[in-house]
Amino acid sequence: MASYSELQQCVISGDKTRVKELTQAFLDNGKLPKEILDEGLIPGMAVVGKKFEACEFFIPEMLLSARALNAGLDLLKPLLEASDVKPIAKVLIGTVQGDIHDIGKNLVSAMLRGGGFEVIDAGVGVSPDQFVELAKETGVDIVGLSALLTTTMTAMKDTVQAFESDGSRNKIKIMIGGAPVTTKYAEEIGADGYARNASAAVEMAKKLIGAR
Amino acid sequence: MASYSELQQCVISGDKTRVKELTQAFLDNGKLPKEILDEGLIPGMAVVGKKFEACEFFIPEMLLSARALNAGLDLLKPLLEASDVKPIAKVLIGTVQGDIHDIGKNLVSAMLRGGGFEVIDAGVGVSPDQFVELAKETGVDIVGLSALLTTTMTAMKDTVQAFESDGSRNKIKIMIGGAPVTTKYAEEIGADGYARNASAAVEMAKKLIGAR
Amino acid sequence: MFDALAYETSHEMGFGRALHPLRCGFDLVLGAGQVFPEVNFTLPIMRVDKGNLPEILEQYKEMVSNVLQRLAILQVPGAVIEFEHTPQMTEQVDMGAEITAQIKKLMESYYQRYGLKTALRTTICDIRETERPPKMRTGDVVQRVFESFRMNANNGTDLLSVESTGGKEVNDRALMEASLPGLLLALGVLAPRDMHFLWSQIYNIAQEVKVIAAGDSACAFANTAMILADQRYIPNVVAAVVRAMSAVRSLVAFEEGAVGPSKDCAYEGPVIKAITGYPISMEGKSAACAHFSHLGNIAMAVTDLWSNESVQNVKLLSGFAPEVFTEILAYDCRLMNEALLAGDEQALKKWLVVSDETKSVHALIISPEASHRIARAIVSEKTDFARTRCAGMVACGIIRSAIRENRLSLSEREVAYLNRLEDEFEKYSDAETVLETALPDYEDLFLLSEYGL
Amino acid sequence: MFDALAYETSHEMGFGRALHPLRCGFDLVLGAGQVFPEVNFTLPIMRVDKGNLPEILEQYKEMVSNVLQRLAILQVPGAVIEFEHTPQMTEQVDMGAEITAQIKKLMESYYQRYGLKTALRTTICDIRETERPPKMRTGDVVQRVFESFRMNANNGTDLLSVESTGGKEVNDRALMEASLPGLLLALGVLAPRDMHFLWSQIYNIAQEVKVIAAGDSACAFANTAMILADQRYIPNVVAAVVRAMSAVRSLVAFEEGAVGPSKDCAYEGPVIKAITGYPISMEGKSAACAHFSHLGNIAMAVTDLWSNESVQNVKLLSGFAPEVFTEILAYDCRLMNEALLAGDEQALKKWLVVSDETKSVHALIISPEASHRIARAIVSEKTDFARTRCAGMVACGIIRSAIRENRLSLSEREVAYLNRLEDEFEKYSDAETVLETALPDYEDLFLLSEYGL
Ligand SMILES: [Zn+2]
Ligand SMILES: [Zn+2]
Ligand SMILES: [Zn+2]
Repeated sequence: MASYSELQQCVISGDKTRVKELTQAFLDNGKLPKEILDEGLIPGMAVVGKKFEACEFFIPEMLLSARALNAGLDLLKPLLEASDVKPIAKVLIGTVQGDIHDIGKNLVSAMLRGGGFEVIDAGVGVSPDQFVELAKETGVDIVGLSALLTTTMTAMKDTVQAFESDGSRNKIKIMIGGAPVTTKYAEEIGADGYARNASAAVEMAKKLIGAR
Repeated sequence: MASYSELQQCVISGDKTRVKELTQAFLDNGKLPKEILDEGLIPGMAVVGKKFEACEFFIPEMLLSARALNAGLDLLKPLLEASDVKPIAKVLIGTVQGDIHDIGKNLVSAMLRGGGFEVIDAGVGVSPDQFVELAKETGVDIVGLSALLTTTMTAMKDTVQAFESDGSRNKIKIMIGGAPVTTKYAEEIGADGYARNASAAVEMAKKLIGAR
Repeated sequence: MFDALAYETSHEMGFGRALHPLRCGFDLVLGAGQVFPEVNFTLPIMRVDKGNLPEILEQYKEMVSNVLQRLAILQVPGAVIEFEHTPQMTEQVDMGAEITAQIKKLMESYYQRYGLKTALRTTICDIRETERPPKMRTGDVVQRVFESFRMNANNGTDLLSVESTGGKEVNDRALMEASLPGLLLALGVLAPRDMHFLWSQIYNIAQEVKVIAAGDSACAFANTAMILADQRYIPNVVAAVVRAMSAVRSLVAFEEGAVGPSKDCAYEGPVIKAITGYPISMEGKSAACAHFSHLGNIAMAVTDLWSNESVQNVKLLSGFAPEVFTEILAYDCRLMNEALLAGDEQALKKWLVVSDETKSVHALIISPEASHRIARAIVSEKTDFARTRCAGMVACGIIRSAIRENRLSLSEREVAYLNRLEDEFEKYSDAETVLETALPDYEDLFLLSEYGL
Repeated sequence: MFDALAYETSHEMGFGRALHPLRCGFDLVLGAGQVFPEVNFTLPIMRVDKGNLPEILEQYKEMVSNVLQRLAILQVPGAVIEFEHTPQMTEQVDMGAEITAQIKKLMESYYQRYGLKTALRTTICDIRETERPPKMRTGDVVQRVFESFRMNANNGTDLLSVESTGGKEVNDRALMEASLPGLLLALGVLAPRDMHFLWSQIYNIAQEVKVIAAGDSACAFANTAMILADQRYIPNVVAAVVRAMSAVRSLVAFEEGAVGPSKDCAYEGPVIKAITGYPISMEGKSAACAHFSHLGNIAMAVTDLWSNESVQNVKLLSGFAPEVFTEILAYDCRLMNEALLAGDEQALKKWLVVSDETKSVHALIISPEASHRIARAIVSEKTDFARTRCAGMVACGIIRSAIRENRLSLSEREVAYLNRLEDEFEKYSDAETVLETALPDYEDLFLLSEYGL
């Protein structure tokens, strides 16, 4: 039978087909879903994250790994949910109202997925009310707001306030980012965190989840 | 007997001795102090202001005129006060706590004097409490605060608050200026006006007096 | 379709001189022996809607007055002012047009009082990408974009520009996956098709209102790629090759009637100039306020306008940032103009090039020589797809030679990507193969019919 | 006392090369064939007191890290980092010293990780002028200033500087009155006396701690004058003549043992370099963040360091302002260094000079040629007073010739002031006459004993 280290390697090399096969094989051999996750998939993805930090991986490699990871997760998820193990934190992400830039947001999504988060992408030009609605529907833990323009940063403030008015502000953590955004602005508008780039966004999301 | 137009000319050319002589001569001839002021000295100084605006005068010429004006005023003031005519508005000016730049402040003082104001110069590194005390002692209409450093602008805010706490904020108008200062900052800290340079400071002081 | 080069060698190209100088605005002539600043600015952190239009107008008045005053004080012989729409200013058509009118009025008053020669570029925002998948040809938004071009032109714009986004939805994903079929689909098929559609109409509007169709920028494609590479998300070689490929879609604007100056952030400018002979605008070190880059000096080498890209209206110690960057641009231009006056601009051009050329692949690929080689490759092909592919292949060749000659050092994993790109360029030799391969991976992102397919 | 010139002609002077190169900091050599950035920065709007020292340290950490990172990314061959005290940082001695230590540590880590060569200049604030009339030699504050020099030197400063203010109290009033006796009292009598007092002690501290006594700046005198003239408060010719006169008091630092690099804002730098052969620092277009000027390019002509003067830590679109200006300086230096490498720096120098030289009297007076003539006049005289007066007279002569040769155009009322200055220079030929005439008008401002009189 294959080892967990082989499963990890397949996640790292982004071999989706093989990850699926191996995961199924572990299950067929009676391994617990949580063990396959904790010993195989997660450690593999952790190596990917480290390789990215060490500038050994680019985003394309990371995306391949994330897809491989998901191929395994798809098999495990129903079983994990049945056993009441919450697999992973959820993030709702979107570009705020009036702003149509999305590659930054997409990059953060990719990095978050690579970091083991489940990401719901709300798209661009998302209104405060839409954020509130979607957060409720999807039951996310974190909401990430992106803005690339000085003239749309104010929509971040509006969005934070919409969560306040709705009474659901305390159920989620809000993080913000984008070229003109600063830590100071995050503090000013009452967001929980600011990330200066996509890697920092993953760090911040982990921190916010820890602080939940 | 000399004409008011001659008196005006002497103010403009900065001839201190002659202004004194002429003012005395008008008084001796039974002219009312208010008339000498309104027909001779003030219109003369107004021309100086216009010449400065038109870039025909530099500060040195303006200072000479201001001194000539004062030579005449010194004779008229006691008489005007006796007749209950308030001659001129008073401005207290100073560089805020922690800041030692003073040429900007001196320039504003010179321009204000040229503009017909009485100026009390509190010097540099003036604490909020000192401003409040001095304003009370001298009964000024306007307080002008100068700061040249981003790190001393906060002392402007402290000074405005000191007037608030003291309860004398409504008795005076506060204007601020200096390289890093903006209109927006004036609004933020609750000052009544911002001037981007010394000429603008005179305009602003006039506006604030009008708004008294 | 351009099938020959305007300049036979890259040596003939230089800053401040274009084969076809362009008269525009208040008595300004571009590319006739002088380089002028192109000054850009944007609002500080504030809301943009009709409710606060007075405040917005006040901000623009302050920015433009400060900029014009600084230009006058420094006796600058001429300048282009760029007004770049935020999405709302195109979306709410009369808002953008009103700002344009106000800016032009200020420019006119400075022209009359000080003889300050200026022209106004208005860059409309390509809001078609608001919807996903985007409606590029049908629907209300498209009509609003054209209406915005027309109204801004009517209100005083001299130079019409846009940073259009046809194909961007595919390019974004292809970049993140470093997928050549995806890039060829985006840059070789979709983007040029949209450019033909868009610029034929912009040209009609320009003709109608008697203003100038200036040009587009591959900013959303190639600058996005460069910034991603700079943050180590994607390989630098991929970004450099995308830069070369993207010149083809930008060239389409000129095929449809644009005459320059091309956009400041279009680093494909030297390629455009080599082919068309029209004046271009570039940005480098003095646009560090908007983005850092490896192109600080080399971007200056053959430009006719020198820009700061964008800076928000915040106070620095001397004054507000737009005025600060105006002064910096003005002195940069003074230096270039002195070299031109001395007839010795080739020396300055050379230092500008060598100072950056071999320090990064991004600089290498926009050097006058590389740009000229890419331009030659482009005009040698007959279809937009073939041109795009060929531009990319030549870019690979330029990088490969630089490595071989030890003029450029690249990491092993960068070289691995270069190898892969070279192999894949061979493999995807026609549009059909690309469509076949790439469609399944990208068809959720766009509508074929919106590209006339 | 220097009685000869280091350079026989202004032609021999150039950027990036000094007769006496200077080794300092982490392996940096100034004036040995390359120009380096000198990067400056200051806090955003915030309080400075011990209560928020953690926040202040955080700000400096952010600024310095950003700057060093940008220098490393751009492969800059070396740089000077300037840390300029606010009054509180000198006043509360260990506050300034702690910031110095933190900055130096960051520089060291970049030197070790990336081989980034840097040196740290700390500019102490001359807080002696807090009291009026100022206590220049006696009292607590003076001792605190020297203590600050010593502690900052001990904590890692490589280059000690100050923008000292002896005589400023008189100069300020003399400028506003355009009074030559006042200016001669300030610049010819008081300022040099204070410089001897101050710099002999700074030199002792530097020797003791084994750091470098770098130099002073006439900022408080000549730059104040230039800015007043720029706002049309005083005549430009007065400011230009004050510039020349002020070089004498700045030279005193070097007579007392300073060896450069002189301060960035000291536009008397070329005069200092002509006399001493030590490397200098200058600022021009890329210091537009701190002040506008007419010296954007010409200031570069013979410099060894190129500075942005100061910018507060505010966010622009690309990054924080200190990092933005680091990039601009880096590319400016790259260009100069390419010209040096090509051995053709004289061409670049010439364009830099002619681009500004005749557009304003401020530029005219700091040109290499004018600076060299002023330098020659200075070394031809034997006392500080005679040197100051002579420098002023030669400045008048330079302006007069430029008008006569139609190279400079000045308004009538500017020329009237030039006439008056020339007449008055004749009249006030010795220190005694000046003291006699000026004392009554200025004695309320200063204490004779504080100047050893
Ligand atoms: Zn752009
Ligand atoms: Zn200074
Ligand atoms: Zn400095």
